[in-house]
Amino acid sequence: MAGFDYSPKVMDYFMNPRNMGELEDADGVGTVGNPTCGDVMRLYLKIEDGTIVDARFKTFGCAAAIATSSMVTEMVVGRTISEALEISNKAVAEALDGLPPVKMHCSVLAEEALVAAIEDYHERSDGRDK
Amino acid sequence: MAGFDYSPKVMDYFMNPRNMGELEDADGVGTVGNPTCGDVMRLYLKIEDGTIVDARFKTFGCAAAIATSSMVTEMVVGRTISEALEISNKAVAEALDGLPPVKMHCSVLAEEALVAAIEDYHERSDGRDK
Amino acid sequence: MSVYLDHNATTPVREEVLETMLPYLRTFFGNPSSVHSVGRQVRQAIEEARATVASGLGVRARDIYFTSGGTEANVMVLMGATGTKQAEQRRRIVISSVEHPSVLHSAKELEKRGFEVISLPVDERGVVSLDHARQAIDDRTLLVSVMLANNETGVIQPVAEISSMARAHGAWMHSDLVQALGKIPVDVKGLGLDMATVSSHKIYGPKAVGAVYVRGGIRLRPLLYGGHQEHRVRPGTENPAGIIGFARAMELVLSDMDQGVMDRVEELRDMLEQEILKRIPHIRINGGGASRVPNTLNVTFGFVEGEGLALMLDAQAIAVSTGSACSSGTLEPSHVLIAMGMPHELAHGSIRFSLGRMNTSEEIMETAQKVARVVEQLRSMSPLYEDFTKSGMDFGSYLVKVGSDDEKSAMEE
Amino acid sequence: MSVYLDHNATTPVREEVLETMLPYLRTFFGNPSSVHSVGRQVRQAIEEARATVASGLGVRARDIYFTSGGTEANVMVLMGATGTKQAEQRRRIVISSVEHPSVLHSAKELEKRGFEVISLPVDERGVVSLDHARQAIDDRTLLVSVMLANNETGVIQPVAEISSMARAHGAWMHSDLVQALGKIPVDVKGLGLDMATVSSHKIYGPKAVGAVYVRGGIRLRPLLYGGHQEHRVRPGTENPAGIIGFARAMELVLSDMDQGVMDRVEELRDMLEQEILKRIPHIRINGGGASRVPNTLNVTFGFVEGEGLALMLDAQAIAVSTGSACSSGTLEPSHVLIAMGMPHELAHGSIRFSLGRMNTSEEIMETAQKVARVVEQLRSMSPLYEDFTKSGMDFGSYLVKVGSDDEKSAMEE
Ligand SMILES: Cc1ncc(COP(=O)(O)O)c(C=O)c1O
Ligand SMILES: Cc1ncc(COP(=O)(O)O)c(C=O)c1O
Repeated sequence: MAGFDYSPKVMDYFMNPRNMGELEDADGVGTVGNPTCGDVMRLYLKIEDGTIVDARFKTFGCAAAIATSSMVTEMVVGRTISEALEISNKAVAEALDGLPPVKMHCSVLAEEALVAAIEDYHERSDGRDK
Repeated sequence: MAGFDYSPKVMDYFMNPRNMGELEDADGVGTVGNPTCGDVMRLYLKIEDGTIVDARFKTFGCAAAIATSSMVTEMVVGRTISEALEISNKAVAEALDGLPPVKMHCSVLAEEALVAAIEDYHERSDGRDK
Repeated sequence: MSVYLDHNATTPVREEVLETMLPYLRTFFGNPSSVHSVGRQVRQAIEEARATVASGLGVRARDIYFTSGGTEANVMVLMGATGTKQAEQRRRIVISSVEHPSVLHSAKELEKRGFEVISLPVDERGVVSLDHARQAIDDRTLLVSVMLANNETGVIQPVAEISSMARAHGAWMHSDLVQALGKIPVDVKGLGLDMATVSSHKIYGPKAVGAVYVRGGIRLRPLLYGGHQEHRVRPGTENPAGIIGFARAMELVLSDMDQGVMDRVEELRDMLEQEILKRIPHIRINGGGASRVPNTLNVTFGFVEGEGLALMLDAQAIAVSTGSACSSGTLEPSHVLIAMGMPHELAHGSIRFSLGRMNTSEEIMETAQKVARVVEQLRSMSPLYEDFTKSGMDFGSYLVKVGSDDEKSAMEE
Repeated sequence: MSVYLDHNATTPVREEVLETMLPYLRTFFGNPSSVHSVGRQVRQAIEEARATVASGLGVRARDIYFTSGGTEANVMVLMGATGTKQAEQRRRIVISSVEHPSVLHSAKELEKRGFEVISLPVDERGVVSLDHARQAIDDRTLLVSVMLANNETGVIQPVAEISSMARAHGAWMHSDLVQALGKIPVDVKGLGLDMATVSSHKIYGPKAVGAVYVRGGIRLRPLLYGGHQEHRVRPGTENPAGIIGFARAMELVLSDMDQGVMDRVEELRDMLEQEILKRIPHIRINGGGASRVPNTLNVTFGFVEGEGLALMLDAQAIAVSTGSACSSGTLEPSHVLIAMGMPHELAHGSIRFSLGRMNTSEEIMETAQKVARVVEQLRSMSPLYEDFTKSGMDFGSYLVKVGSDDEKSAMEE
């Protein structure tokens, strides 16, 4: 770590993470990453009529991992599922005023967590439809 | 040079050389060394009844070269020729409280200059005898 | 002011040390190689510093060469030894798996250049295996390099024992003393060392100065070429202020140790360990079962990641490290903890507390409280902790499970 | 106080420079690699220093790597370039015969390791021969290294011309800028350099700090292995105070130059030259026919030996050098003067006067007087002078005679 410096915004989202915690009645939950690599992100989504109305996260990982997952929860609320799926890892990183190169994989992980949670939502609703 | 330090005695004999100069009526003169190597010593001896009664030197060379040649002029005066020939380069170096290792060759040169001057004396007297 | 608990990364320069340095930054500025007295007086001060450093290590002044730090000293030994005549016959280098990166990465480079490198494993306490050493060190061995104290865990290695194995086979023995110096007595002769490394900025001296001891008779191939400085073993214009400060720091740190400063530091370290154990569940003290230098405490906090923990503590004015500062800049977990058999997940959650002479018991109590609070906060964020609490497992069985997960994922690679 | 005329050996640290260093020896002591803010603030200061040094040289900050000095920087370039992929095809290194020992001796080592080294001759003014350069630099050439200003004579080399030859053949061009920086404008891009060396203690900064510029895209094999510092190109805990002082010194020396400080120094140097020529017969100004940096005057005094002269002057509080300080400790006469075709006898009698920003015209007059007196005194001791005066020769014919003697003795060897 270090050898780089986080932007003030990364530090803010790390120190004061928005939307941290569990969503008991989540409609979709996605967990990605590997504790062996030092990062695990779990994203909880509440979805109504195809729109994300609430989001929470839990993350085991470095400051960048915590900040990106927090940021992604902020970015998705109010969007439709298809809009949410358009959020790229770069957009997450940019919303945090950038990430150090060695930490860009955290934003990838955040994007993946979002996709996984949405997939989980689809699976569950498929299950319910059947 | 440097990387070593001269003893105070070397510095004294360098800064205030004893017996510096020419002996106009020398009985033996020896010049040794090579300007290419940075050291040339010339020793002038006045010899009476087989005893050295006066000595002078001129030296082109470093502080150690000047100090050793000055020291050798002091050491020989009052000695017989055979006594003088017993003065070793080590004795000259010791009389100066030692020389840095890289400068020991100066004391060798001083010994050689003495031998050369005595040889010159012998040659001259041989010539006179003939 | 923050509570500084990262003395293994670096120490502040003591005021007494700085005072000896300043004249060599102001008045005595000559080049020590110069023929004139402006330079000669600096040369003399360097030679006095050399004598001081040598006597602190119990060796001869002429066997001490000043370097730009511990890294350069270690690399000089490894690269230098392999450039000698002896290296034509002896192609094996033996190191430990918990060496500083300057030794590890030099060895890796030597492997590329055709040497056989054997890296001795450590047990779960972090102690180098003597059995493995006995097997590895043979008549083809050129150099054995085992550190005296590890920078991350503080664990002290059986250097004297390994050194006699090296001697029995005619191999050279080197030890990186950087983290031992000033913390425990260091006796170069008693340890049977042919070469040794020390660094100034770990003992309250200035940064970017160190020294290597090379026993007379060994002629390493130099790393640098140039002027005649340091007998051509280490050319380049010297760092007089740095060297003089280093020597003074060495004198002071050794006299401090005589006066019991390290005993007090040890009490504080033990207090920190107890307070953390008391307050925080699901943790492990790394190297706790071995003898350690008195100032170092390395703790794994289950379910949290080290960088986040260190940064949260930093925001609360507690400075600690997640491992060796030098291997930071990477995403790899500590090679030292991995070598001790710790699963990657847990290695990621480790923090090194390294105390110094100025720490107080108030600071220690404050640290323990803040660590407990921050660990709790991060665990509340951790999906791993959520899963653990829901599973109803105890931490012991969790460790076993994580360990076997780790082996599986290693096998998949 | 003595008259210090040895600024090419080293310079005093400016008070303004020391002031920027002190906080990094006192307050901001963290390890720049640490994750906490005690370390991060030091990291930031180092990065600012890097930007300053880079902008002083007109290059990008990320192409600057800090080193332990000019020697290490030069060795990094020579050893590093020969550890690259390019070096598998290109086996020739071209240097000049008047390079600093750190380049010369690295090249000698590379010759042992199987590279072909071509050392370009200089003419009697000390200027590298462009004809020889043209012949030497070919498509098998890996690296060309020619200094911008020579440390002993101050002679400025045609680096831009040689650099375009290197470029035409796809060879890398390096220049040792150590003695040029702060004395003449240095434009790394304009000179077409791929790599360059600078050193802090020659520009009123602290000793044992330097930097190497390596154009982005070139990946030298490192000399040191260890942590991730300086992007692994130069591992080892950094020297923050040194680096920050170096950057400040660079700013100041460049702004001094803009403000005409070097013009004043040049006037003093020319005055010293004139006063010496006026007072002392049988001398030669070395490099006088070439363009020189404004502060350097190298004089051969016939019939006297340099060390004695320098020590006598030292006793009278005049500090000068007999050549490069770094090659002292040897009994060899200056390789630079020998390369210029000077007979050994005369090379032994050469003195370098190198002026600095604080010298005054009073000091210069005092120096000229004392030099005249001491030369006279040493000539009165010199058997060579005795022979010369008795011979009735003039100095011109003497030089010719000594020159042919020298060739003869060289042939006898
Ligand atoms: C055990 C050990 N060896 C070597 C070093 C390297 O020393 P330096 O920081 O002076 O390069 C360190 C410090 O990082 C260390 O802890
Ligand atoms: C031309 C030149 N290059 C390189 C160096 C070496 O620099 P440093 O003294 O910082 O090792 C010097 C100084 O001695 C020099 O004059």
